[in-house]
Amino acid sequence: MNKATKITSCTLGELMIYQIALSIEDGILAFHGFGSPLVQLALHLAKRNHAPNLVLVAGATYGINPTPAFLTPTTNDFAMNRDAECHLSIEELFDLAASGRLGRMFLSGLQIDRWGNMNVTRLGDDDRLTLKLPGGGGGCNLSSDADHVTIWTAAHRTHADDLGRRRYRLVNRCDFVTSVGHRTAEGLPRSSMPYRGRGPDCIVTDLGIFGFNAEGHAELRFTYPDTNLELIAESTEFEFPVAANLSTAALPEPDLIECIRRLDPLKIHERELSQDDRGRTFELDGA
Amino acid sequence: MNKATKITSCTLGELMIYQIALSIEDGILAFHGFGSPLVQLALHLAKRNHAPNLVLVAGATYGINPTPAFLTPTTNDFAMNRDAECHLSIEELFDLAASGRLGRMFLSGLQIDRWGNMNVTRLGDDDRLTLKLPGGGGGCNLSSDADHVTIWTAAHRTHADDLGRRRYRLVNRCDFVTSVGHRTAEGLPRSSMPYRGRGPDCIVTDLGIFGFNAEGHAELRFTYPDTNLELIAESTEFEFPVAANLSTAALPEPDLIECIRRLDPLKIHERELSQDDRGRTFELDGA
Amino acid sequence: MYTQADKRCPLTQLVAHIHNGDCLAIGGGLSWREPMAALRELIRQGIKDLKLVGSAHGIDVDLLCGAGSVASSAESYVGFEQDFGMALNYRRACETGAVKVEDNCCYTLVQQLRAAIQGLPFMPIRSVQGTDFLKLHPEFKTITCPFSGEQLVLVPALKPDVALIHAHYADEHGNLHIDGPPVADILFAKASKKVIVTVEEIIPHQELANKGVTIPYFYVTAICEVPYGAHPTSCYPRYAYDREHTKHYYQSAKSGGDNFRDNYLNPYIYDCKDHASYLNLIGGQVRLNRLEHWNSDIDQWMQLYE
Amino acid sequence: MYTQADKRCPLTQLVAHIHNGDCLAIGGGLSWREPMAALRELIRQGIKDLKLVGSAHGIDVDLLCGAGSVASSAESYVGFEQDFGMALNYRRACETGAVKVEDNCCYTLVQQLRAAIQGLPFMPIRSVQGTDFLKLHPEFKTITCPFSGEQLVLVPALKPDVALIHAHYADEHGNLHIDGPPVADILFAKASKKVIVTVEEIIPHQELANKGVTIPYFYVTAICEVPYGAHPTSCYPRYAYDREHTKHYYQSAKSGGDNFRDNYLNPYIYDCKDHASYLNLIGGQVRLNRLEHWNSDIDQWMQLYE
Repeated sequence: MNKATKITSCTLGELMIYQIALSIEDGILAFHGFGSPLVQLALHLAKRNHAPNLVLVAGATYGINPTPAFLTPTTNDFAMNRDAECHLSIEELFDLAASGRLGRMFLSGLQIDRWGNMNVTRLGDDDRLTLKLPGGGGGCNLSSDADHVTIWTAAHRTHADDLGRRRYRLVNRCDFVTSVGHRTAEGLPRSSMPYRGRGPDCIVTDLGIFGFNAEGHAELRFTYPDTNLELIAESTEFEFPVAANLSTAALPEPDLIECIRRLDPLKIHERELSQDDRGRTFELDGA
Repeated sequence: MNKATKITSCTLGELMIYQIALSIEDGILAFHGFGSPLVQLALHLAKRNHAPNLVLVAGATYGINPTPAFLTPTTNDFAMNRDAECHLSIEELFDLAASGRLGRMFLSGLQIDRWGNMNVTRLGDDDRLTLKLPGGGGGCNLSSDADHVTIWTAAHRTHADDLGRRRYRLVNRCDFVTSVGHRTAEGLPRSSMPYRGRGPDCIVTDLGIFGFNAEGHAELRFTYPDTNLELIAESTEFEFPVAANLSTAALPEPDLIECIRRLDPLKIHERELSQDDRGRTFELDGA
Repeated sequence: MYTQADKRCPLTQLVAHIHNGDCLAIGGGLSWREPMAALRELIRQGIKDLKLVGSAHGIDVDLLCGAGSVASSAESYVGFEQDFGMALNYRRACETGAVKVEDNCCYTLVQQLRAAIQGLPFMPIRSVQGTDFLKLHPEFKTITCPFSGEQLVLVPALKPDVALIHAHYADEHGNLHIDGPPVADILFAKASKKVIVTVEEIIPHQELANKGVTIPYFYVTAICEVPYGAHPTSCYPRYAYDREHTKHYYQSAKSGGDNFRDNYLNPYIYDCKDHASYLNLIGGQVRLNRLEHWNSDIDQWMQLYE
Repeated sequence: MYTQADKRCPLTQLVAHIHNGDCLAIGGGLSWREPMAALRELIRQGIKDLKLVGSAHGIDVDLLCGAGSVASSAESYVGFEQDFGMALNYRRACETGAVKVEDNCCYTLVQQLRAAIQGLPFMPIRSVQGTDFLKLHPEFKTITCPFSGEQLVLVPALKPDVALIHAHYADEHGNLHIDGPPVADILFAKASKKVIVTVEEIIPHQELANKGVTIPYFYVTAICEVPYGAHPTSCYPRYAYDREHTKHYYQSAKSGGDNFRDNYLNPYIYDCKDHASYLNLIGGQVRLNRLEHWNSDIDQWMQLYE
């Protein structure tokens, strides 16, 4: 990237990466799993920005604090693990979570309900499988064990078909609960379970950002410069409360945007976005 | 050692090492623990003799198939671990035992009862500790988990005091059951417990060798050239059956004796023997 | 306890340790160090009805599903991440019911393997309850913890019939060295009844010991030297992931089951008499050189992903 | 999660992490890599009522018992093997009731630490039942296995307040490298609330990474460079076990508790203001050189044991 070019806008992907990064506290241990370039970049951004003492565990390699040569499209790659400070084994990472030492995990789903339950296992009834999804890796375990969970999806926006029907990402009910949020598959409150973790505290989407209210229900907190409540409601199957101080999400500073672009020269993270969303850009304040 | 010197006799220590070695099957995994030079030498002898495929796990270092520089008086020493082929961790060794993959373990006790239960924890009643012993390491676990157990002691012989009292090593009852044989501390048969292993199958002492009968009771099978049934009975607190084919234990061949002497140039194994027993020697057949 | 002095055997013989209906644990993870040459041989041998267990996988499981070798899958993930997305043969096989869906989760798998390794009937776990995995796994039980009063899930021991692993190095005795993330391979090796291993290279013991023994020999049933045995997945630092070939694979799978047979299974597996023929077909030493020289400069490395 | 960039501190400060009444796990084993310099400092600081947990130990536990620092011992073995036999200060302290006897077994300890590491209230185990250890540990429970119907013992999680370890190398961030058997140190480090470490040498991270990270930094609370910090136990390959000093120690202990104080505790601990003074007293560089040159030839090595 030409350093002389002044950065005056950011892309949707960069905004989402920044917002996911903001959910990451300094001094915690966090793990980015696999198949999640937006999250991988968010962790590296956080580590280089406000969370220098983050213990960054790279998904699939379990390397700690690596400095990737570049972001690769498949996670278990030496490029992602370059210069890792030390390594965990698969069992050690999950033990850390189970003993309450994984500060934050990042999970997504093809279906996400109002309580933050998610499905990445299968669509259809118990009796009739209509779509087999890839599966959740360790998401089921970590949704219970990680202290906090950041949910993200780049496919919140729905489009009505000719009959006005929509296939929602944010749904009334998950066909299968792969990872648990603030209500179990049986509808019990999270607090009735002996989980270590406190559940999801935000959902970063391509349209805005939800928090969770005291009942554990998703609550809209931020829109983006090109979205609003109505648009978000239209793409969300369930009704949701709106924070009193609903506002527009902050955009990343130019140096952070530059950092993201340096980390991902192949623009792997754009593969998480729809074709249309790859064109969304936001003018920075100072521009 | 001068190779030209023809070996015409063996010591008690060498006989015991040989007899312990004979209990070791080829192709199994066996562990010698710590503080047990007679057993350490027996394992190395077996590996070099009839059990080349023995997986020899060195006590304390958990090195596999090392070739010790020389036997040291303390077990967790690099000399004992020299050129180990690979290594286990403490948990891996015990996992192997717990999953039924430790073929044989070697245990001793300050008290040994007729069922092969042993005490290396404490003398005295539950209420009054009269002698604190060093403790059993992992013997308690391994007495349950190892497929077979060889018991050994170099202090079977008792001497009556002025009042004719003896402090037996082979006792009627252990003050504390550190490791379990064929009856539990509560007197239940071993078969009532979900142990992996089948319990002790021999006791090699300074006076002779016991097996265990179908009931799990120690039964005298071999005397030594300088011992007999009466002598052994005198030093044993409990009564014991005698094998129909009671005979004299075989002595090691000269090359095996030479091997032992090469492995233990500091004669560490003699520290297990009483001062008197260090002088006991047996003429070899061909001598 | 596998203690024979020399565990080398031909690939055909190695793979013949796997029987129809076996529970098979495949080593590696995602696009990293999959025992692909052995899997191709497994398909050539017509081994069927496999019950797969594992964590995060991709082309290995998808290929077996595409060849009709699989009866059930208890993997935690099967896909191509953000690279190509869904695993299409796997998806088809699950959706038609050819493969029974028994998805598991990574830590649940770890705990089940640990139970086997520790000779225990089960291991406890806090998670899983509250999700729908309990429906897929009626064998899991819940108890009230006698210490804490909490409800815990007990997951039963899992002892695969065979673990199939691709490693960097072995010595003749079967000691293994894996460079980089072992993923679940060490757990698989300890928990499984048989452990069969292809390696890039068999080297003298002392050389292996200097590198470090990742898995001790006595767990290992048999080994076979199969250079490039992980292709098209990576075996860093020896060679990178062959994304180009994987793309070709993916597009063959995308065109439907029959086309996948014609365009991929037949040429690359059934019509290849052995691993050498396969390596020729995928581009021979020219292509392999390119994958081996990933580290010559960073631009060249990046080009492998374009 | 200990994440500060620089974890170095003086020995006095390192040891001050241990408080009266703490449950303390001491690293190393038998005559190998005991954190002796830190234990001497602990005694100088008058820290008391320690609850010791561990596997097979010797002079470390015996010394603490001789100094009156211990309230209870749940070690699996405390002694000097066939070298000197019983640990006399330990024995005296147990027999007078000064130290409560709570002997444990190696695997039971492993399983209890694993429960803590995995965040579980307990771990199951087959052994222990049928022995008298259940009397010493009324906190163990038995259950009927819901899978197998067998009776299993459940041993509760053990989370020591402090793990005290002596390692070969650390970097400033607290990553540790241990050469040779780690014994239970890795388990202790993962299970304990605080992990304090003396090392032979603090080296740059890259150098440490090349040797291999045995324990990742985030488990480690604080580190201190204390060369010869394991003396008189060994820290191979840097130096061998000082049998001669240990013999002197043992003979002091043999002559009774008061004599032990006069002949050992006073000169070697209370009257030494620091570790450097101790090293001078035990024979300074001449003696240390001899221990360091164990590997120069085998006869010289053997002489260290005579």
